Amino acid sequence: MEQLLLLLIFLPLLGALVTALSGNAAKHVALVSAIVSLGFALAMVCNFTPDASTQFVVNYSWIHDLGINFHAGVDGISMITILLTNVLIPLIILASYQHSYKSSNAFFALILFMQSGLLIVFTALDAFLFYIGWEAALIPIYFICAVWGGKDRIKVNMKFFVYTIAGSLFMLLGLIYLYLQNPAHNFDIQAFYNLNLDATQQGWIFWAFFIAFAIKMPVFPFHTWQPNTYTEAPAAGTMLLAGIMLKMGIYGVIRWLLPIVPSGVQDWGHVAIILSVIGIVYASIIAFTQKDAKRLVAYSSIAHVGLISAGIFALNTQGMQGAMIQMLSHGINVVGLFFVLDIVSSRLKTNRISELGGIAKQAPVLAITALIIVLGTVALPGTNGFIGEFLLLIGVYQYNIWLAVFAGLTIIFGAVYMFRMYQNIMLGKTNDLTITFTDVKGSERIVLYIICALIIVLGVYPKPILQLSEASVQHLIEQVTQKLTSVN
Amino acid sequence: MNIIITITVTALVVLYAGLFKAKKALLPITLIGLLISLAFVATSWNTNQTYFGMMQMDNFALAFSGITILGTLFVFLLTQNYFAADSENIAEYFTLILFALAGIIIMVSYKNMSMLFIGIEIMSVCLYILAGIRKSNFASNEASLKYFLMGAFSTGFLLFGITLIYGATGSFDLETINQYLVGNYKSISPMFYPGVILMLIGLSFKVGAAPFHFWTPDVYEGAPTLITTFMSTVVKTAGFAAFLRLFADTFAPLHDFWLPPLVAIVCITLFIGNVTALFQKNFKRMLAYSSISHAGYLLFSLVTLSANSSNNVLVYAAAYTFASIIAFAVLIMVKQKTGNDHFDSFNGLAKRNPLTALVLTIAMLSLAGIPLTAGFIGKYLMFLNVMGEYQILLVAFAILNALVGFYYYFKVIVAMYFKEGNEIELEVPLQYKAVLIFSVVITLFLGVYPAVILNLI
Amino acid sequence: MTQQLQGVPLNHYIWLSAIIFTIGVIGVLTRRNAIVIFMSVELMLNAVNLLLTAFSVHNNDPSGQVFVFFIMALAAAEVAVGLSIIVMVYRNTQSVDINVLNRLKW
Amino acid sequence: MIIDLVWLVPLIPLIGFIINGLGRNTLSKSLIGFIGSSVIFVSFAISVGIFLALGADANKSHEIFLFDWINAGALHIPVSFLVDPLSAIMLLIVTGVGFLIHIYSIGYMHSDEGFGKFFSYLNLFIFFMLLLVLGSNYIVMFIGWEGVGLCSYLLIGFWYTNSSYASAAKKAFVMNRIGDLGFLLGVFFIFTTFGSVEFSKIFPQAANMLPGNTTIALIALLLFIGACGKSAQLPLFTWLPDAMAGPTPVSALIHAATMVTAGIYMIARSNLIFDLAPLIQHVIAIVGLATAIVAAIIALTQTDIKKVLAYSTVSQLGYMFLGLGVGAYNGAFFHVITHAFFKALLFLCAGSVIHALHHEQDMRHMGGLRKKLPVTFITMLIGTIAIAGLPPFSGFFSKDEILAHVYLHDKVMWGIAVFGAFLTAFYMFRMLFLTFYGKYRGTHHAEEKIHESPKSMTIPLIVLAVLSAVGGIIGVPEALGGNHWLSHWLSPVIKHTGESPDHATEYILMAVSVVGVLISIAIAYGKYIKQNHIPASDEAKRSVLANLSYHKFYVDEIYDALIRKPLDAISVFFYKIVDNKIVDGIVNSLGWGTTEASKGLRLIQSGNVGFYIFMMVVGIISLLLYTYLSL
Amino acid sequence: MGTSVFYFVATLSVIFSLMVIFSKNPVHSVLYLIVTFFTFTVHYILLNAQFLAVVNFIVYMGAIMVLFLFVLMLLNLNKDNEPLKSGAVKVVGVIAGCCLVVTLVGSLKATAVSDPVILRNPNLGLLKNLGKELFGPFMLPFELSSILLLSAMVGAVLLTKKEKV
Repeated sequence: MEQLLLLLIFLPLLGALVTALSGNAAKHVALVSAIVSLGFALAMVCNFTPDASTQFVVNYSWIHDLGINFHAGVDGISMITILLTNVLIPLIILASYQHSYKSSNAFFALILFMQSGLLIVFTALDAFLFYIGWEAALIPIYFICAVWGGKDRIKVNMKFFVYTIAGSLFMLLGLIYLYLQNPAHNFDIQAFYNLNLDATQQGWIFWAFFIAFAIKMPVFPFHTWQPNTYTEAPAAGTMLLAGIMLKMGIYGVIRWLLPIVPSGVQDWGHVAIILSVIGIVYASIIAFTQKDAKRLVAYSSIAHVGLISAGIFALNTQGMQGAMIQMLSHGINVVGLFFVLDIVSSRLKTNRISELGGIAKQAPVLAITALIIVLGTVALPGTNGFIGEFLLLIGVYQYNIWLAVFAGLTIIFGAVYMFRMYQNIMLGKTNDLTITFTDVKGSERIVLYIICALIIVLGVYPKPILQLSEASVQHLIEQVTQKLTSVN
Repeated sequence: MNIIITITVTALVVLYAGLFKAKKALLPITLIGLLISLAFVATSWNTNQTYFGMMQMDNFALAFSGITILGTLFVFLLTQNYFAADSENIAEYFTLILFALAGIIIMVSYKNMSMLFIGIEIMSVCLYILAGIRKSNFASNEASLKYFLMGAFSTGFLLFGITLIYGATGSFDLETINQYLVGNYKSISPMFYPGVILMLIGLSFKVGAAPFHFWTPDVYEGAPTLITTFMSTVVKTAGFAAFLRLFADTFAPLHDFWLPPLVAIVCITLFIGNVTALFQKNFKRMLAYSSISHAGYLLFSLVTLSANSSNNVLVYAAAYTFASIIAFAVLIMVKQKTGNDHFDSFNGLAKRNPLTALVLTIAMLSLAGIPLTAGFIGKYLMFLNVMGEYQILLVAFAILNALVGFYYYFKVIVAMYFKEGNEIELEVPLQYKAVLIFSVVITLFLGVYPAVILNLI
Repeated sequence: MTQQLQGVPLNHYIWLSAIIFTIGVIGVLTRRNAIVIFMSVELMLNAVNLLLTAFSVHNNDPSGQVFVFFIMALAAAEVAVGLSIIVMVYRNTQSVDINVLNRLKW
Repeated sequence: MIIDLVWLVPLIPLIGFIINGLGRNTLSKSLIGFIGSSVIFVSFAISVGIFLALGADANKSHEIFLFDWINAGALHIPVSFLVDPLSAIMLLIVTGVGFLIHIYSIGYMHSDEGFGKFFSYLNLFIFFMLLLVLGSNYIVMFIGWEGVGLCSYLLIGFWYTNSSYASAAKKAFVMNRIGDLGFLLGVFFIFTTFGSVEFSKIFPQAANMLPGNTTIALIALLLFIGACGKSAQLPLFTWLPDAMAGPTPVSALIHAATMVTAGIYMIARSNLIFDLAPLIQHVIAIVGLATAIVAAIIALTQTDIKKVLAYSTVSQLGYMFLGLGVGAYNGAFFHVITHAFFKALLFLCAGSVIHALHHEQDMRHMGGLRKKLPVTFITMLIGTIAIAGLPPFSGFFSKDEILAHVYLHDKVMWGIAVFGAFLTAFYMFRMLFLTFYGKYRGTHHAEEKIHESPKSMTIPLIVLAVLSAVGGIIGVPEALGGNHWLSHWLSPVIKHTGESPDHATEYILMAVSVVGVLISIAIAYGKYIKQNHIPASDEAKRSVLANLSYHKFYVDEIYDALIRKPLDAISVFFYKIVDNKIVDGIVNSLGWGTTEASKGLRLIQSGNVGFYIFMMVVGIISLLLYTYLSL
Repeated sequence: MGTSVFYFVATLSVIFSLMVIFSKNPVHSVLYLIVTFFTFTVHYILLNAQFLAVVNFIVYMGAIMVLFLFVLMLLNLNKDNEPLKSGAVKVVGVIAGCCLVVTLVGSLKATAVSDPVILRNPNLGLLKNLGKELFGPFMLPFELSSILLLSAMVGAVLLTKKEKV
């Protein structure tokens, strides 16, 4: 069974190599590779026992002298993120079919390379391995965004890159500190969990980690790289960033922050949660008046991620489970949104809301699927977004009522800006520009249908997903609370 | 000993071969000589021989010898078509480089201050000359004279330091000095302390640490690129080996004394190196500043003395050497095509030369310290080492500087991939190909599986 | 005679050397002629030589004097190289003024 | 047992939605109409079966578990349905009225190109409404709650190419969402207080609690806020009049008969909780009363036939809330039922008029249609009388029940409420007179084309007219010799119901209201038939009060100025100043600062050897100074 | 007489070395430098380091200084046409130098080593003794310094040779 995990991690790498060498057929090769990966991921889900244990564990000595092992495994929490990655990557590749990128082999190879990095992040049980994956996922996306991006891409991406890496370097600092504290001198996650750090140490570690994760997610006020980067990146890059990459930050908090420094979370978690909630309201309000649809969605993503982050720091089952399912849902929804915007902009060469309108008349299929995606995003019950937001809000609510009230504003504000955007793009009269719009077909249609199907299926029957992570989440929370009570 | 003899003899043979106009034979002879000395390095591994009480060929010395010889080998491979255009005195250049290498071998294996001095001076004198071999080139002249004047000046301080230490201990032998320190820990002669500081200054000059770094950018820029390659890789590595031998072993008992000035030097070096590099328009000059900043990281190994210090320097130096060689090799090719070494010359390079661009990218990632390249492992070891003593603020400062580093290392990547430019197509000679491939393989291999090198010394 | 002269305190030698060394440094700092700067460097080296000899005598150890010998060898080598560099520069610039050397900067 | 098949009731409309949705462009209109209506009819039939079965069953509360939806820690949310008298009777209304309106729509929407889409949306609406009604916990109810909001959005914006319609749709959704947040927070409170969101676990616990509990009060308040949004109460009522942008059957079904009454349904469902929060009940009563009066005043001067009806709906909903507030759950729910009949009828009649006049909605351009549209006229007359509250039409009974309870509760409120009822009678008859009496005021050309609506439209009108007329029979009070079947029927759900006044008082109250209504009608008659008064054009000058009424108390403008504009301004401020200048500015200035430092620092490298050496000497001196000081 | 010879010669050394750096004409500087070196030779003799005295005399005064003079003449620099640094620079230079000497000597705590320099072995500086040392323990550096000289030779030739180009 453990070979399955190795296959899962390294198959994309192989795929990337083959893709890079396959010239014009690159996209097909990449798609095949991604689908096979998805197959493996599904096989893994089938073989996964939904309890709190870590399964499919591989543990090889890697750099023995530094206590670094290739130690990876999967529990319910990882399973969700693996699923997310492997479901979205084929969609993103398929979504890129409509473009003819220059040197597309490099483009698709980078996507697959990034997939490997992401999977390492999501399965690593060794902090060093985690860090390697963390950075390995960053380089490809930097190149994807900076080579194939918009006209302001160089400056914007440099900022994105340096900003992110600033965070991760501080995380590295924290990791080294933990390593030195660890009497066994290794990076094993379990050893980190077992450390007994005092509150001050935990506070410092908390911030070193939190800033790294907060930048990645991003949480207010570390978010300013994000709207520009999303706007300038090519569609696939935006989807990767928003759909999967920011989950690295969330996953990091769950896996590497909460259980390692519970006292730090106890002391500083409220700051994190308040920042998250500020981010929700702040980003939502900013989204109201955005003129560029991509930027609007970017800000909406900050709001949504703020809620996820707040739910995690609430430290209860509901919030955590909400975060789990919302990671998946947000990934699907935001990929959907960006894909719709990409379809629009690749046809009309603009994403300015004021220039659009009346597309629904020209492209009913696009309009309906876009509506479903928007509904998922605004968390209409019956769509995937609701499950997540409901659980998150109830989680935050149990932490603090007023925070929940402010966080809850997202369901109002989300409706305001999302429907405003939808209305101005899709509804109303067609104008000279949009009259030329043709409805989606082929690969576009497949992607949209899959996304809509996922939105509804997850919304109506989320139980399998929730079950997948429930035991692990419970275990995690027990672990944290136990550690806290044993300290106090 | 065999190593020095081989190198010196090779140098002499080359010199004579030059006399007899056997130009074609020069490179093969040199390479064979270097390979033989590499073989000697390999065979004397773990033997730990001492020669005349003056040289100690322990694994430390051998490892650094290996790296410097390998680096020199690569530099020689890069000489293809390089000197031919300017001069017919190739044999002399080769000889001087080999002499410098001999000095370097002495520097990494000395056991006596006199050897250190002789080694440093052999190397320096050769470099003074080598920096100026473009005789009609004003920049080369300037580099040479600047290097010479400042080098001679700093030698004075180094000697004064040696003298004071001699005055305090009555010996030039490192072991004796060390025993003196251990034995009279409470009553060390007051002359010893300024001696240590003056030696610190002298060696800081040689490795280009601030505020004694001023020669570095000018000389690196003015000297012929190939010589710059040699200086910034092999010479720098040797400087650190010398530094380490003295401070990590001999002066180790006085660690508390020389630590604060060292930390100050580290901080200034990191700051000046990184921040000044940021604004450079010239790739070569940027690499010069980057080499200053790397000197800062390398000095980290002395901040915390541990069993791993020297090995950490080895790893870092290896990472830095091979990445720099790639950078300079590509720079040489670009300069031959475009005539200048500005960042603009790299614009759009990736379009016509995807593989070269990829290799240079990996080199830059390694210099910047991105995981899965050797540079990351090097930086990581340095940070780890210093964090061991919980000098967290220092590491945090270094991390901030590393961050600045990403900016300027990525400038060339940005130029190659994202900017439109004159679509030059580089001609990559076979030997360059070999150097690039070897270096990149080493860079990646050390990045992915550094275990091979971690416990070398 | 030598026997009589002995008894000069060591620190006076140190003083002397330090002063002459510093005079050399001041020369390097204040002069613009490369050759004079170089001469100042020689002054610094000689100060070191003197001190080494004094220590050698004080410690009753010949190795100090041997070291002086090496320094002299270096001085000779350095002079040869240094002067040839200066000559080379002079050929190009018609000057030995170090302030002319400021094209490489920033 | 048929009750166990209750899941079929919502499922069948869902199937209809899927079929119509997928086949909207391929199936023929008649087939779509047939499928759309027949699925509702099947649901209705099953509902009737359930209703009868429940009546026969001793156990009045059946919970039908379908599947687990969300499980997270202590939180269990199953998808399960609750069949009890309250939901059973709502099922009848939703499917029954819904079916009639489907039938009506076949005729009304016949020439619309979005025919298939329309029916699929309607089916979807019925599905969600049934979910709302049937849900055995607050979350399933919430699914329906938001789902109907979605359908409302879709149907208001049905003609989306008109961007003001699309805006109205968005407004409806957003305003609903404001309420929904309250609802959701209320659910959170419920969850933390009772440890569950299921009715069957909450209400038994609540029954044991004492009134005046703060938590319960908060829960009640939050739920009420939710209800305010959905049922268009002050201050969240402005979306409903705007919602008239949708096709008229939609107005009838969603914005009159069913969805907007969801708030009342929800409060009636949670009556145990509200009983524990007398303060909140009081608030509800006041809000309801205020809404009733304000909406009635606005309705007085409206000229759009649908707007009049819309404000009348808001006003009637206000009465229902007033009833809830004074504890007359039965009365409020009774009014929900009768209102469903007569308001659906009124809207459909209005639709029929609009249909006949080719989408003319302004009453100033109507008149004299009595002869041309006889069926519509008669049915509309019945509806108007019903809403005006003249016996024995249905509205009389339900409204009087509420008023009677209000009277017991607070005399002043009763006075205001009765005055509101008079206003109702006035504006309703004003509408009727302006539409059907006098002379036709449209163009001559248009007049010739006026014709009675097709059968598919008139039959539902007739059925609803009959229901409006006799519907009151289910709640005839004892004072009038009835036994109030409804309150008996609902007694398993609504345990506590306000005390009824004694018969004598009740007679007096009835008399007052009937007389008042008659006088109102007379005034309307005098003004609009005798004097032939026609409402002034938009620009005409009005008295202050009339102006306020005509411009809907400027509520929209106030919202605009108080909420929307400041929010937009804050948004721009946040974006341009806070985000770009401050937050990003700090980040950028770090980069900028480094670059500037670089610019400055590189100047040290002046190229001058003398300077270099000087700097080195400075370094040396400082290091030696350190040595000197450290020894 | 005592140790006064030392102080006399030391004063001369300081004076002449100051003359070296302050005389405007480089040729004068060289001449003063020769005198300075001569005083150093005297110091060596005073310390009984006869070999060094001789070598110093030959190598420095004989070879190195002549080379300097030769180059000066060759380049025709025997005029005091050196553009002097501004006064401020000089002052700063001198101040820096003073600071240097103060800190240098201060850090030595030179007063702490006040024991007199006493020649314990009169043969210490004699050729025989040094020869033993040089060809004994210091043979390796001695031999290696040949590389130094050789490379200097090669370099000097290389740099001063005119290219044919």
